[in-house]
Amino acid sequence: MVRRGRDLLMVYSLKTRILENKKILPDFYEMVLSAPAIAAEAVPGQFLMVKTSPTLVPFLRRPISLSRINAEEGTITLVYQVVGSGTKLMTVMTPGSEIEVVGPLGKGFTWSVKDKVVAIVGGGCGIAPLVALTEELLKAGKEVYALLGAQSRDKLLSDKYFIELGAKVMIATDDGSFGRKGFVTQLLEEVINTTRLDQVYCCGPLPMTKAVVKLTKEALVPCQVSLEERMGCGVGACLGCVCKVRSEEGSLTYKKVCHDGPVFTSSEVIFDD
Amino acid sequence: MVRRGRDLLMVYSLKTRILENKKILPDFYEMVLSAPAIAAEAVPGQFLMVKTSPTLVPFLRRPISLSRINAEEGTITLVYQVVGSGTKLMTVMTPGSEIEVVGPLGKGFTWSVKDKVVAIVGGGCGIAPLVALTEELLKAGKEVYALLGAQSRDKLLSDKYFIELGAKVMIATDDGSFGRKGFVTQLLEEVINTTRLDQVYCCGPLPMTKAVVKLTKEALVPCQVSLEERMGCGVGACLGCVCKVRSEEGSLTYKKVCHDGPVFTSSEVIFDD
Amino acid sequence: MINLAVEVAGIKVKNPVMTASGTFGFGREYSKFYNLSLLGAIMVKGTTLEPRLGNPPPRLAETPAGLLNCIGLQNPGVDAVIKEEIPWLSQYDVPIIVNISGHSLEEYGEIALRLDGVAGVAGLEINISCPNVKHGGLAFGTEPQMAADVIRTVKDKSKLPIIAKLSPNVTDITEIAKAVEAAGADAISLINTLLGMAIDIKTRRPVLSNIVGGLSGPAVKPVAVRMVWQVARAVKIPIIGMGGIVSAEDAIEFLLAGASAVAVGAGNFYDPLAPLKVIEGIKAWLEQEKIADIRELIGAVKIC
Amino acid sequence: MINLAVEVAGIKVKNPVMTASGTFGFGREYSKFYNLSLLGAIMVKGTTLEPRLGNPPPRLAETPAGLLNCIGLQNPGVDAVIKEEIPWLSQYDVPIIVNISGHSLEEYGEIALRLDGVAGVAGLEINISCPNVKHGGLAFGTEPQMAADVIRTVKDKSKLPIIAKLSPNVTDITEIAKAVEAAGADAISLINTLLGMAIDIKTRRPVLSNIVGGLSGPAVKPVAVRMVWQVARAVKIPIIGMGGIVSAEDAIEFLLAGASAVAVGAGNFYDPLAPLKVIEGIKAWLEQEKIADIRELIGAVKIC
Ligand SMILES: Cc1cc2nc3c(=O)[nH]c(=O)nc-3n(C[C@H](O)[C@H](O)[C@H](O)COP(=O)(O)OP(=O)(O)OC[C@H]3O[C@@H](n4cnc5c(N)ncnc54)[C@H](O)[C@@H]3O)c2cc1C
Ligand SMILES: Cc1cc2nc3c(=O)[nH]c(=O)nc-3n(C[C@H](O)[C@H](O)[C@H](O)COP(=O)(O)OP(=O)(O)OC[C@H]3O[C@@H](n4cnc5c(N)ncnc54)[C@H](O)[C@@H]3O)c2cc1C
Ligand SMILES: Cc1cc2nc3c(=O)[nH]c(=O)nc-3n(C[C@H](O)[C@H](O)[C@H](O)COP(=O)(O)O)c2cc1C
Ligand SMILES: Cc1cc2nc3c(=O)[nH]c(=O)nc-3n(C[C@H](O)[C@H](O)[C@H](O)COP(=O)(O)O)c2cc1C
Ligand code: FES
Ligand code: FES
Repeated sequence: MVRRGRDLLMVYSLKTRILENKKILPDFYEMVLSAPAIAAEAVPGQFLMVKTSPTLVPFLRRPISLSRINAEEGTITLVYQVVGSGTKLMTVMTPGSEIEVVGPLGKGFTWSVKDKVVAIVGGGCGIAPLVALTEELLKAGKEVYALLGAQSRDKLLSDKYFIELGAKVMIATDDGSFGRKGFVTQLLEEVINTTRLDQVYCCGPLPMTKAVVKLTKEALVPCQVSLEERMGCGVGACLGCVCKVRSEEGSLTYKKVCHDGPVFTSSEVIFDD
Repeated sequence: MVRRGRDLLMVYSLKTRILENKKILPDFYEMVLSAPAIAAEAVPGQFLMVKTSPTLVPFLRRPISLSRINAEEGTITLVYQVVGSGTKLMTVMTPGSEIEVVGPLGKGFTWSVKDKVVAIVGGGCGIAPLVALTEELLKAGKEVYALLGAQSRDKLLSDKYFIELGAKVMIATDDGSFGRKGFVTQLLEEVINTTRLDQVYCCGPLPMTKAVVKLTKEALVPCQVSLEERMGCGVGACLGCVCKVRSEEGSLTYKKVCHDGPVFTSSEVIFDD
Repeated sequence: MINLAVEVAGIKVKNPVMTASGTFGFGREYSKFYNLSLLGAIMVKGTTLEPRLGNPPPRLAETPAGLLNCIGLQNPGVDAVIKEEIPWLSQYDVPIIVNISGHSLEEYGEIALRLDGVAGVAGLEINISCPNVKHGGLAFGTEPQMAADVIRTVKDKSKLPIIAKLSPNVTDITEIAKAVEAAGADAISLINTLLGMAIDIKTRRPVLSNIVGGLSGPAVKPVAVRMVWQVARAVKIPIIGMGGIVSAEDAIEFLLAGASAVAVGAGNFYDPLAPLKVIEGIKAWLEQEKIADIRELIGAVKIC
Repeated sequence: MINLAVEVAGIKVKNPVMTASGTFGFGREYSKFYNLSLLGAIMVKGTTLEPRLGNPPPRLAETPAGLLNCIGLQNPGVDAVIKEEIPWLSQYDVPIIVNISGHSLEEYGEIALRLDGVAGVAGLEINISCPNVKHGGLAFGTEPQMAADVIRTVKDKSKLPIIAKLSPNVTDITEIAKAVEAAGADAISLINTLLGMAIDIKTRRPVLSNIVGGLSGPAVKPVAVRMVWQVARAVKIPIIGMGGIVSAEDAIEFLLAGASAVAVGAGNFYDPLAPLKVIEGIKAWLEQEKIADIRELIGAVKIC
């Protein structure tokens, strides 16, 4: 065993047991891990760096959000979309075997006691971390609008589970194969027009995120966005994953998505066009 | 499908189905593949180049001999020792999945109708290809002495199977945990002293091979040896796997273990000391 | 109909996918896997004036996503190549590019002379970069003046298209590229192998008999792509890109960087069908992207 | 008792395993994983005179068994490093080596001057090799005279041990090594990253914002081992070897090649506990091989 240092430790580098790893949609898998230490400390919006291969390729670990955090059972759930070599290798891992992960990493979503009505806006695999968030928000007694978007019905994550949880679910698909035809941002626009939202939480593709930030800014609703950037270390050491932000003094600077995020206040992030 | 060329094709590059992959000794595994095309053409002593990973690491394929060739059932059996990263990755492959192989490769063992009494001398994982050879030799009506060596009992391959086949089995282990304590070459010496051998077939670690070549040379018994060398292509194109031989004109030259071997007449090979 | 044909150094190839010298022998071995006429061109094993035995084994060492080699130019010599290998390979409908190496300018000249006019030979690739042979490789390829001298010498002796194959083990690849262009090279091949070393910690000896060897395979691809890109902006002659290509995506990366054609080297070991898969993969990708002519990709990387 | 301690450039380290500059920040992040006092030394992020923002994202691209980066020396500037980072890191019992970079000789000199005598700083690593910043990197490290000038300048301004960090993007690494030795360098670090490039074929753009970047990770290990071996035979000052180390076996390979110490760089990303595993693995290996003192391994590769 590696001796631990003097600091208060909140990040683990562990081999965890895979309890489940199953296809939930044509391109999506759900993996349940036994990781009591991580489950005990993690908050929604945080992520893991996952080693996807026993060899040196892929060399880098893959950042995957915590989709569900079950502290009682000591489990965490990852929902991942198969997009390239790393996620492809994850699909062949079998329950019972081990997977190396580092986490919980980053700064998660936050909420305040004053918030009453909130909306989560998720697109594609960005819906994954919003599941854990919604669980917490509902536990905390908020009224939650869950606005979910996907290209098509067979790419829509977790809609049933959001309903079960008791969120007010609204759905949009690009091709109209399920819910409203169009973008999830149109749903948000409607909700904003009819309801006073105290907070919006957003995770999804960049164009969606930009649109959500614009809408919430205009409506003066506070908004938290979860960003993605290519990661090296995932812990804040390599400066690989920066995004542009406005510093407190107003000047332009970089923050680390892995360490200062992935969740940022929408007002601080600067998007290039 | 890749279009095949005009030449008579005898080498295949295939995805084959794994039928079995099980541990047979602490360090050894046996893998059975469904590969009718290869099984139909292969001869004992030939080998496959096996892709051990779906990623770019290990980059090179691993040469593994055909340990059994079952043309009727269209299967081939590999017996491999876990020594490094490639063979380790092979151990986790599951029946039902596929493995990419190229083969059958190289020049195998030969025998002549005139040979009556022969001996196979195998050490460590070198015993593997001698199984297929012994099957053929017995089918061809030869009397076969099977001299098998290993470091210890738990590293001795296939001894029972050789007995079942009907070979005259003699065993030596370095530590005396099974059979004679000592080297398999001592067994050969005895057999040579008591029996007129028409041919010796040898596959094992280099020191063993050298000793067998020396003994058979002194006794004027023809001997075929299977050699190992690091391989790049496995097919004769890269010139990576050469061994020193005496050419027909007597000068020193290089031959390709993968293409001109792995089986050589002991008289042509030149061993460095 | 999608056009895959390109022209490099005046050599017309039906597709831009070649096999790299030293990884494909003289074609015989891979002819057992597929019809060699499907290839864009074949660059045969490095050929020298006299037969060479090469270095003793071990000649190969595997490294992460790559391999080191110190074959040391084992080959039967130019006369045997002309007599036995070229005629055999000529049965296929595929341009043969002979890769040549020499100990001296005179040797380079002499080999070029002997190969000039040999039926079936479409061009010469001049290896001024092989790091394995003390007096035939490194020196020529790492100094612009020397590199230019070699190219001028072979140009003098041969009417064949001359492709200069550059070593990546230099501070400024564009300097060498410009020198060989000025000396008359019709095209540039790059990269040859990076000089590397591996030590077996058990025996405490170098893994390779020659101590050092040439690194190739996917590990070196980023260096190769960078050099192709740099050279493409520095010279006007076409480039044959190589270094770690195993897939169509890899090949397209080289084309975008500025290569007019590519070669699969160590990728042949990874998968004997790699060159074919690259060709078919490029075709499929062009279809998908609705690109009618592969030449649209050459140097098409967008820099903004 | 096995001795793991070595001395490099007058810096005594309890074991030869350091963390490479730019891959370990200023230590804060990895202090959440283990006690930093377990390390041989820490080379902190490249530090410049003024704060630098670095290049825009994307700054990373994964490659086969490696990665490209174009961070571009984002750092808070030498004064902030002295004020905020060094004092924090000094709480650990581990030598701190500050990696510095400048646009000009004057800048190198000025940074060295400011760091001279700062409590906790054990030595300076002079980055004359960073390929990312146009006016601070490549030029200095690729020309022996310029490299020597930088080293002489910082030697002049600082009594700290001076470690010259060399770029591998040169024709002859021994030439540069000899030049910095002659200029007074107390040790040599190598290698920095190899210049590479990756292109996203979908967008047809370079993956990195800076077009090219530095390649590191296991892919480059053979090149790094080769250079350590070459330099060890060319100079008398000690070498800190790095390039692709992820395991104890890798580290031992560098020691055998001639390095007196090693650094884990990108290996930290592969496994945050990599440096500890390397230390423990070396110890276990020495035990198994019955070697009492790690210094027996340094340069012990057998060439015959
Ligand atoms: C904080 C964070 C949380 C994430 N959470 C999830 C999640 O819960 N579920 C999910 O399906 N995906 C998630 N992603 C995206 C996921 O990390 C990528 O899809 C994954 O890395 C792709 O790896 P690959 O090997 O399959 O693809 P490849 O394309 O082969 O990857 C090549 C390289 O690009 C990087 N990369 C590729 N896509 C992305 C991306 N979108 N963001 C950042 N780096 C990328 C990879 O990490 C790798 O270094 C998250 C990304 C970040 C940054
Ligand atoms: C013609 C031939 C037939 C063989 N048949 C068998 C067999 O039937 N069963 C079996 O267990 N082993 C056999 N071997 C040995 C087997 O190829 C090696 O044990 C295997 O390549 C080791 O790979 P690794 O990744 O586990 O080890 P690593 O040590 O990680 O391999 C590193 C590199 O060294 C090479 N290498 C390592 N050991 C050897 C070796 N002994 N010979 C050649 N190259 C080596 C590997 O191929 C690889 O390129 C045979 C070798 C040859 C040449
Ligand atoms: C085993 C081997 C032998 C080689 N022999 C030669 C040669 O004879 N002449 C030459 O110019 N290049 C030779 N090369 C270099 C390749 O042609 C090619 O330039 C290099 O390997 C990079 O491509 P790759 O990464 O696809 O292998 C050889 C490479 C390998 C791996
Ligand atoms: C993300 C990243 C940032 C780096 N930043 C620096 C730096 O600031 N200064 C420096 O001298 N080297 C820097 N390097 C180079 C490393 O210190 C090291 O020399 C190189 O990466 C080779 O080692 P590796 O393969 O173990 O990573 C950086 C490397 C990486 C991967
Ligand atoms: S990924 Fe390394 S700092 Fe964020
Ligand atoms: S392994 Fe390539 S010639 Fe034998």
